[in-house]
Amino acid sequence: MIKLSIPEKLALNKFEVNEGNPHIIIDNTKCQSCQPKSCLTVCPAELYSEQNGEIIVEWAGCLECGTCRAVCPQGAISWEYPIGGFGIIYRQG
Amino acid sequence: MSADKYEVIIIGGGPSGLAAAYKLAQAGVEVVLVERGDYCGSKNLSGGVFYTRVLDQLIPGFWEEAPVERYITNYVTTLMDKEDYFNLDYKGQALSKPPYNAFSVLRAKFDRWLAEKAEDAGVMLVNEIKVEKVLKEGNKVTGIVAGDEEMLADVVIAADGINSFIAQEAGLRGPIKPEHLAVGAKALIELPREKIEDRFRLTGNEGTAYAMLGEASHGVAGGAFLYTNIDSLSIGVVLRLDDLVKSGAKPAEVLDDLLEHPMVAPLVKDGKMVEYGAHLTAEGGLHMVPQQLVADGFIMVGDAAGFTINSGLVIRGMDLAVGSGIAAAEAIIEAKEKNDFSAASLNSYKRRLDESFVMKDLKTYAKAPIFMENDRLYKSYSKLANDIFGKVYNHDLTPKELLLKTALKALKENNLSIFDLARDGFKGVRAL
Amino acid sequence: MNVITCYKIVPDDQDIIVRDDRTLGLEKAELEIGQYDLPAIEAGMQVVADAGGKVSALSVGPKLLENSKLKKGVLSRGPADLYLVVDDSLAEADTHQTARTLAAAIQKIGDADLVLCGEGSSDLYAQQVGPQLGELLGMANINAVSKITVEGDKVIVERTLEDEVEVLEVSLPAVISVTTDIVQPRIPSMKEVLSAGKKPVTQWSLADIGLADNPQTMETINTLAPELAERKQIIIEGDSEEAVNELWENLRQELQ
Amino acid sequence: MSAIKNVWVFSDKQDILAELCAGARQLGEKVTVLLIGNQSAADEAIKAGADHVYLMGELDDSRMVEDFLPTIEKLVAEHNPDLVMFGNTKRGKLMAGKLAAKRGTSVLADVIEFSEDGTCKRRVYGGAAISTIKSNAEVAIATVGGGVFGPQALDESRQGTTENVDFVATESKVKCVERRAKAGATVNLSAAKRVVAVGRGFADKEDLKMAEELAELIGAEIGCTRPLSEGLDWLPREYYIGVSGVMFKPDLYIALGISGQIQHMVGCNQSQTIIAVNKDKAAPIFKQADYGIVGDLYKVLPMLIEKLKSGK
Repeated sequence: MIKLSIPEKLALNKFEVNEGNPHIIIDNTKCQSCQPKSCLTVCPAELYSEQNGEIIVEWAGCLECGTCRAVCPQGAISWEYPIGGFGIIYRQG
Repeated sequence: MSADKYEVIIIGGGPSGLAAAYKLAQAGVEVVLVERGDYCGSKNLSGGVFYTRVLDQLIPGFWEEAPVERYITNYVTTLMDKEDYFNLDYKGQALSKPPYNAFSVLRAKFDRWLAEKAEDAGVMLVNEIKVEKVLKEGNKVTGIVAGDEEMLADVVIAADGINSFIAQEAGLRGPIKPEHLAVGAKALIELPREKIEDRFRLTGNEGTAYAMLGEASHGVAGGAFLYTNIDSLSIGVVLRLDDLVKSGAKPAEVLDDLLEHPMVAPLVKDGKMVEYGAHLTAEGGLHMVPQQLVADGFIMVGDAAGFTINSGLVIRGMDLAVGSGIAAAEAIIEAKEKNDFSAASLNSYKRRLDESFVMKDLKTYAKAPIFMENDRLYKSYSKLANDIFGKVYNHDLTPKELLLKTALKALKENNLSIFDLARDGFKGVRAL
Repeated sequence: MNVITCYKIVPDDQDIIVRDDRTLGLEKAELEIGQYDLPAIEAGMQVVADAGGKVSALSVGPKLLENSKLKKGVLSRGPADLYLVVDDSLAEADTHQTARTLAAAIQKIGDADLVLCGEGSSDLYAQQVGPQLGELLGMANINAVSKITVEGDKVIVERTLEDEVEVLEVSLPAVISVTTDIVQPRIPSMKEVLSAGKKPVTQWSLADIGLADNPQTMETINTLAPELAERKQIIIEGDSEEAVNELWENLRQELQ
Repeated sequence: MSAIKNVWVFSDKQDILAELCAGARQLGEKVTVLLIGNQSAADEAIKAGADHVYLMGELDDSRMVEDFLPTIEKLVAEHNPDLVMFGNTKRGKLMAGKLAAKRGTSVLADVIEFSEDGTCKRRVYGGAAISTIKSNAEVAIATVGGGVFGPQALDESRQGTTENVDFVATESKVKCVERRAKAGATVNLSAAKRVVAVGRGFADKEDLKMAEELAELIGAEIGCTRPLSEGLDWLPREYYIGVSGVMFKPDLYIALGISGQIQHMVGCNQSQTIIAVNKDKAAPIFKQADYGIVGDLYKVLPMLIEKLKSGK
């Protein structure tokens, strides 16, 4: 079977993106002391990255599992479901 | 703003909310179901098979019209090492006869169908609306808030799934601990029907479900699943969050590796991935079910209440969801007769759960999560089994040893004592 | 003021599959209200909010119009009632057949002061149904409208053309095709969705509106995804000076 | 519509009219132009390819372009041409639709290609597919955009005839009370030969200046992906390339920080050459690019601009 990269995997899915209205907001002041910054690894969509010492999340590709929120020891991730009708739309499930 | 009032408002259109809605509407209760997704099922993923006997009680013969995939007749348990694997393969002919024991389902289709049934029964379905919180008067839940609108109800049912924002917001449960949660990362792989039936040795609409342990999850507590749909395979890894954090593994990579494992690769060969999803699942079993399942005017059902069983061999959630939804509906119907929606009155929900398979099974498997926390289960035993059988079958011209001797040697090589094995075996028998 | 807003149900283009033979697979596509029609519905709601009256929604098409989610989707955006003309022969209707069917339905509904259409359908986007409909109804008829103000028995509209804006006085009754800039369509609220389920829906057949004979005027011979050009795929990794030099060499070739 | 002999052309925009005249020459035997204007405009149309010009009169404050439709209807009814092409401006679309409705037929809308067998092609599903269609009408009516036939050189020596026709007056239900130029820059991306397109890889609106500088240096127009024009409002809607936006085939397309989702690519995948800059190696754009660089556009762009300036 052909191996797909993360962007290719996410591109299979249908997303209704609420442009300009992120449903995940990170309080980077709480991230400075965090080790090992598990958000960078646990996200199944690999949306988290570190750029210039700041944690950044590409929330548009969120699968809405809630893993990042559950593991964040700092409570730095304010995460809620996107508003009604937006976000991931599973065609199969 | 004046708020409209209904008898029951259900938050969330998964199996638990829909079962409750259907049952209530059938009894003539006025019920509104609010679902944040585009359609019911659009936010849902299944990570296991649906044990459907309870649904058959609610909608007799449902499979004749529901978009089910395959009825599961074959169960395979795989102990997986890096390249080798050991399969325990069970096929039960009784499982292939109506009313059937279990089905594979695709939730975007199945939940949507169940929602249509509920709507036909009289449920007022509201899609694409996210409920932000419940309305409270003191400790009494009186309604819901969505956007800048409020809506009142005698009873609000929280069926909003594993993240259970509503139950937490209502103060009935705290944040769920990472060790009680696992993330499932799942791929849906399209494959022609004939290929599936050939590869899995299936006749007609029979289906197979795999539970995979060991290397399947890179040794992270959890495991992996694979089951057959009509013309696709659902395959995924389930990784317990505390151990996932510890390991530093990336779920998508664990899944990629599983797809390339010598056991899985031939099964998915030439398949085309058509969807990639992720969802949390409860791992705590009875331990994470809150003490209080009701409050004044409020009931929790399904994943929101933590009703999941993961015995390692079997992952169950959808059947418990339907069972709890039915019990909640019955409790509300009774409360309505008394016109008393207090916690004390609604607590007949708990009694009904206790009397039903839901609590009985949760109690039966109460020790499973603790047993499943054992590292050896994920890291050592799969390798052990493969080492033993590797030695038994590998005729490399060195003299053969008796099975017991081979086994003891393998134990030693894997840093396990026979006492570990005996103890875990005993615990396992009791817990599973 | 009686306003009728017309809309089309279309497949969600995110769900359209291109098969190996370049034909399109539409059978698994979700259905949605045309994205250009939503502003027309909202514009209608604004007109009655200012001038009083009632908005009715109207669509013509195959049986899939009966889908309860789609009906609620339209009614939750404000219209007081809904009219549908359902016949499977309309699945492949050309713009003239669609306009004729809409015209017959509007005449049967009666007393329309203002008929609003989106600027085009989001699947075929011919931008033709509004103009044809206006002509068939013999009403004042204008397109590309980005603002509507009611003034007695006429409306003042702004029409945004390629490089100029016209302010027009349009006598009523009129058929007006509006642009997406006219107004941001609403996201229906919980109560709007709930009340949508209780609003009246009138469904007609072609015979009900006296349109048994509505022949096709245009054939669609086939619909295929375009052939993709072969690409050189010379991809350089890294953003070092050397890497950029290499890209620059390639770019320079192209610029000559 | 089978064999096309007589092709009629109308457009309220001079540049499209000239293109359609030239295109009509390739299609049919005789090209007739329906003209609002004077003799010198008629002469231009003849140089562009017309054999015959109907002079219908001139615009004045009492007449909108649309008011000439009854005159066109009358001429069409009298002469039954095989094909009437309208330039696909908003006015052209309205007039084509009204004429078609009067004649009981549909419009071949936004045709991108005519074939000799009388069929033609148009984009559907936001450019994701192309339909081949055919009119059943005696007089086929189409709208055609600029760029379909492309501009052709004028033939100063061409000869043609002009004929003044009477304006057919009707009571108009639409009156123009004011006309003003549209605010904001007008872009005509669809005719651009080189395009620099920007996507979500840009972190800030200010940073688009780099892309603008690059575009200026190579004589390109700026375009963007949908989120930049409809979500972030960094650029006006006219700049957006893709489904329901601009679709074109420039010679050179430089995609900066664009991942290459299908909704965008349908707008530009007919480009002659595609160059992509993206830091994500897995971005789908690289599968559709001729040249690409996997790198940070904030590093790559300044270097490229420097090289362009120094010309080395």
